Amino acid sequence: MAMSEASERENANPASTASTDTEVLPICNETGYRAFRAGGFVLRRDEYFARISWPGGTHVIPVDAFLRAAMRDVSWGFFYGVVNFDGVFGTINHYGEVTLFAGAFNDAYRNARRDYQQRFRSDALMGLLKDLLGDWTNQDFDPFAAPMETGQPWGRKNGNNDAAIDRRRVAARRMVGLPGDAPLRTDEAGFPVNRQFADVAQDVPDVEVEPGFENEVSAFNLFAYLSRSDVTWNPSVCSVVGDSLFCPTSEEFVLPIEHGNDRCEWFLQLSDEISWDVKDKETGKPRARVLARAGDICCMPADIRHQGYSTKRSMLLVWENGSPRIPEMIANGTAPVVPVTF
Amino acid sequence: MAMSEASERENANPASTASTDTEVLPICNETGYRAFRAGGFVLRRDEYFARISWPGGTHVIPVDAFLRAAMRDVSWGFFYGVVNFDGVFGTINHYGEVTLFAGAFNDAYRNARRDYQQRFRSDALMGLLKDLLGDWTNQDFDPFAAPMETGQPWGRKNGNNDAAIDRRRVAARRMVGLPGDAPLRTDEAGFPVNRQFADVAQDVPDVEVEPGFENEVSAFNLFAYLSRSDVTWNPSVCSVVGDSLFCPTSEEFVLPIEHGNDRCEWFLQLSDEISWDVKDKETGKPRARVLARAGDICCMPADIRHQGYSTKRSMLLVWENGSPRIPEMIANGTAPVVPVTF
Amino acid sequence: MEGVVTQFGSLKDYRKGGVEIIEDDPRNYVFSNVFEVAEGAEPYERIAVGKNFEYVIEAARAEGTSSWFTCAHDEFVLCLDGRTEVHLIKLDRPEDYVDPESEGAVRIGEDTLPGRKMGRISLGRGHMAALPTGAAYRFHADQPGVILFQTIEGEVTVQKWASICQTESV
Amino acid sequence: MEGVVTQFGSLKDYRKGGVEIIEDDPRNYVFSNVFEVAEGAEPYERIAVGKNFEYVIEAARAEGTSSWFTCAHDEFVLCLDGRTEVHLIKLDRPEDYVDPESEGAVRIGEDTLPGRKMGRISLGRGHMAALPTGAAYRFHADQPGVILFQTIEGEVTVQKWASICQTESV
Ligand SMILES: [Fe+3]
Ligand SMILES: [Fe+3]
Repeated sequence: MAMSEASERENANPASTASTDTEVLPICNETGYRAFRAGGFVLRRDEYFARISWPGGTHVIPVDAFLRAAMRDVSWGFFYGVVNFDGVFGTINHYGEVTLFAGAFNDAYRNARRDYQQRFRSDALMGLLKDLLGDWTNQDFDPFAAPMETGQPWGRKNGNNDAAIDRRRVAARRMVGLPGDAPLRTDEAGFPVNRQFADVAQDVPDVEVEPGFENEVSAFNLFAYLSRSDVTWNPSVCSVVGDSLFCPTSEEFVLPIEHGNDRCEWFLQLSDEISWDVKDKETGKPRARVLARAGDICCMPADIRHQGYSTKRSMLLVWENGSPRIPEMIANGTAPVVPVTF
Repeated sequence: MAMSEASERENANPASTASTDTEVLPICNETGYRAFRAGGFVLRRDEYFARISWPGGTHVIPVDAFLRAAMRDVSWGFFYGVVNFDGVFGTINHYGEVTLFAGAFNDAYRNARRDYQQRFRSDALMGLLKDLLGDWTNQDFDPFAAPMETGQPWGRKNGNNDAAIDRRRVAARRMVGLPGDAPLRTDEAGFPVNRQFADVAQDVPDVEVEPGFENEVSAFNLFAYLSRSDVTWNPSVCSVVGDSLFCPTSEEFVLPIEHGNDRCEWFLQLSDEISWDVKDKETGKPRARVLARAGDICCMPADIRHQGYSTKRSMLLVWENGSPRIPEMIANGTAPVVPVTF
Repeated sequence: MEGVVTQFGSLKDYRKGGVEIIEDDPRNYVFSNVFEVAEGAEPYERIAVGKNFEYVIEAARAEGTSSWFTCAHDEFVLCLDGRTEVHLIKLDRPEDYVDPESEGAVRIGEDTLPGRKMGRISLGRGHMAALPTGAAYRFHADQPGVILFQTIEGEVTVQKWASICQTESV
Repeated sequence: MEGVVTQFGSLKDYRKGGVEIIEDDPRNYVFSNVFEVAEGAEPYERIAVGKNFEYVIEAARAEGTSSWFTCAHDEFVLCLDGRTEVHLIKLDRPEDYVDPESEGAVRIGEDTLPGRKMGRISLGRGHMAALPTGAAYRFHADQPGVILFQTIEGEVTVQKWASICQTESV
């Protein structure tokens, strides 16, 4: 559920011949919001809903859910695989290009040939979605926050919250806290301990370093680091072994998307518990429900979509393999659906 | 989308031998909420979610959605047909008895034989759901209100809002405003004009009555009456011709349930507009999307489920046939799926 | 709320929605628009726009003075556009005009009826009036308007579904 | 928030969840619990609990003093229970102990190693330390604890999926 640095780099693919036909449309007098067009898709918001239309179809998503989903899609650089905003609308990452779709992962739309999709250069669509998020997010709403931590997104245009939506996701190159690498989180840096992690120990590892090994001997309190996360459902890289990325995150309420995996994705529950709804990636049919408690580790297969529910804010270690050869394997169908058979 | 007086009467069926095995469980120390049991189903709430379990399965629903759905189910006396709280959980009305189900209208659950259902006497389940609503609704939350009109439902137990959930649905016997029948709505009676209908004319029909015809010659301003509705998605009977019930209602945001029709149900859009998602009743597969603007009239067939979206608070006339012979026809399969063929 | 505008339709200003199909037949939704129906109707032609077993909703164009109607059961009329007067007479012998066991309204071919005046109602937009059992009623509208009947299918009910309802996906 | 309790697991106190099947095979989820795995493990037996191509997450029971390990690439260790000391030595000639092209940790059968002391880290619950390329490392825990390795599959990696993973729906 995290992205690799590699995929971020691949978002800018100057050789791509995919569409760059995106457009910021005028402000609606009644609501104060702009509309946005990407090829045949037009996106509008009103007081309660995002309204999406394309040649032959329309769709409505409550705007709180839409903004939370769009925020992740942007923050993750379109992410691995499929980001279902809901059962109808979403994006597919092709690593440098991205497909915007309606009904592509919905049996009924596909069987009736009512699904619609268009492929864009990632940088073009990313620019449009960032403009959209900036325009559609009012001053009281933080799409990264849990519902008990933010105001409501409803109503007519009412200010902006650029500080919330422009948060930079930190990615460690080797490990958080190493000299020159991603910094620790502190009160001073604007990362207070979250209310739901008030009891998490803030002690630091006892490190004795011999002179000359300051860049090698290093440790940090990962749980304290996660207790200071100011966002939910937004993995960030904390330690790196080759393409093996530990991407822990803090989770509260509902994962704002149904993530359609294109590869195996591992979850190690570090604290508290999350329930996962697992549905078939292609059809959306329920397949399983996973309850993960502290210490549980499991894999999401490559042919499912998943959505998580966490009442108590919890710490989840998302473990990804960011190898650039995996998109090729996915493309030619040789990527495994499950990581281990036994 | 409304209920008949008949079905309300039928909710008390002393001859029923269906289960009355319901139980109010103790208060959870951590959250302050009670749990509730109906046969094999156990329902718990926490800070964010309603958590439902049954032999062989569990399910999670965000508690705002759950309370809004439960409120309609209770207010409508289990209603006509199927009340889907979401794609998994809900109730089926058998008029005197009611089935609580998980997965019964979900292809994947049924095909895997993971669906579960139990049948109760309506009065027993109604009592339990009323207790549940009373316990789970905090003081700031009104499950009948639109999101911009109410506080949030989240968090631990925090007071009650019995005034909101005990609102009595008014049903006219002949017509609103006739002497002795359902009264008009006024400021004094606690029904101010809703903010979203501030521009609706409050004029009254000019009525000249000859002496002796005071009980016959009568008219009222239906639009003004609806502009003073203090609830959303809650039809109430305004005029009656035999079993023909005009059940207008004011709608804002999202219909909190997917209503699975057991008979044809007509919608006349009186003001503004509503988008309807229409899915197959049995499988949940999308079938159509209906956009209804002022003056549009259409029928929801008997084999679908529908959910509506209204940005601007709108006036919808739900037209029902409350004939007691229809449940029989449904039971023996002779009720028509569409009301007119042409 | 500042600047709130509630959109009611009218003969002169309505915007019809419609059924967008994923996998279905638009006919299943019997979708029409009462203003469009009234626009193309003769004055006081009572065209069914909704039907549920024997019960119907009829839409009519109110324009000029109608003939008298009566009915063996209650009916209700809702004004959706314009201003319509309702004149009510308590018939001395309603059974001379309508079978007491019958359903639906009947049109009376006479201009003057034996009975007592019950009253007169002037309906504006959104106003609803009772048309009680045993009364005769007729309408007058100076300007074209739209009224709707809650009643039962009868001899005055015009059904022309194929010409008023949506048959293709929008 | 008043009375908030963050639930971390431990050897002595963990509650395992599981996979509830609608239509699937529980094996697809490779579901285990690291405390349960460590509970049944020999001290410092490095049991794979996650595998993604060549990469693994290994769980180990920290108890007493381990042998020395080294590795031709970075590894990281995360302490999930108890308190574990990490001792680090910069090997004079790491290639004597591990093929520089190889993957995964190797266990060293010697107690005293030629090299310079780099440092010592005492890890509590939730603490993560780097195990840098070219270093030898070993652990000591007075009381049983649980540690986790982010590494690559190698000769020390124990795979016994069938005995640690859920195979039936809960
Ligand atoms: Fe994911
Ligand atoms: Fe309905």
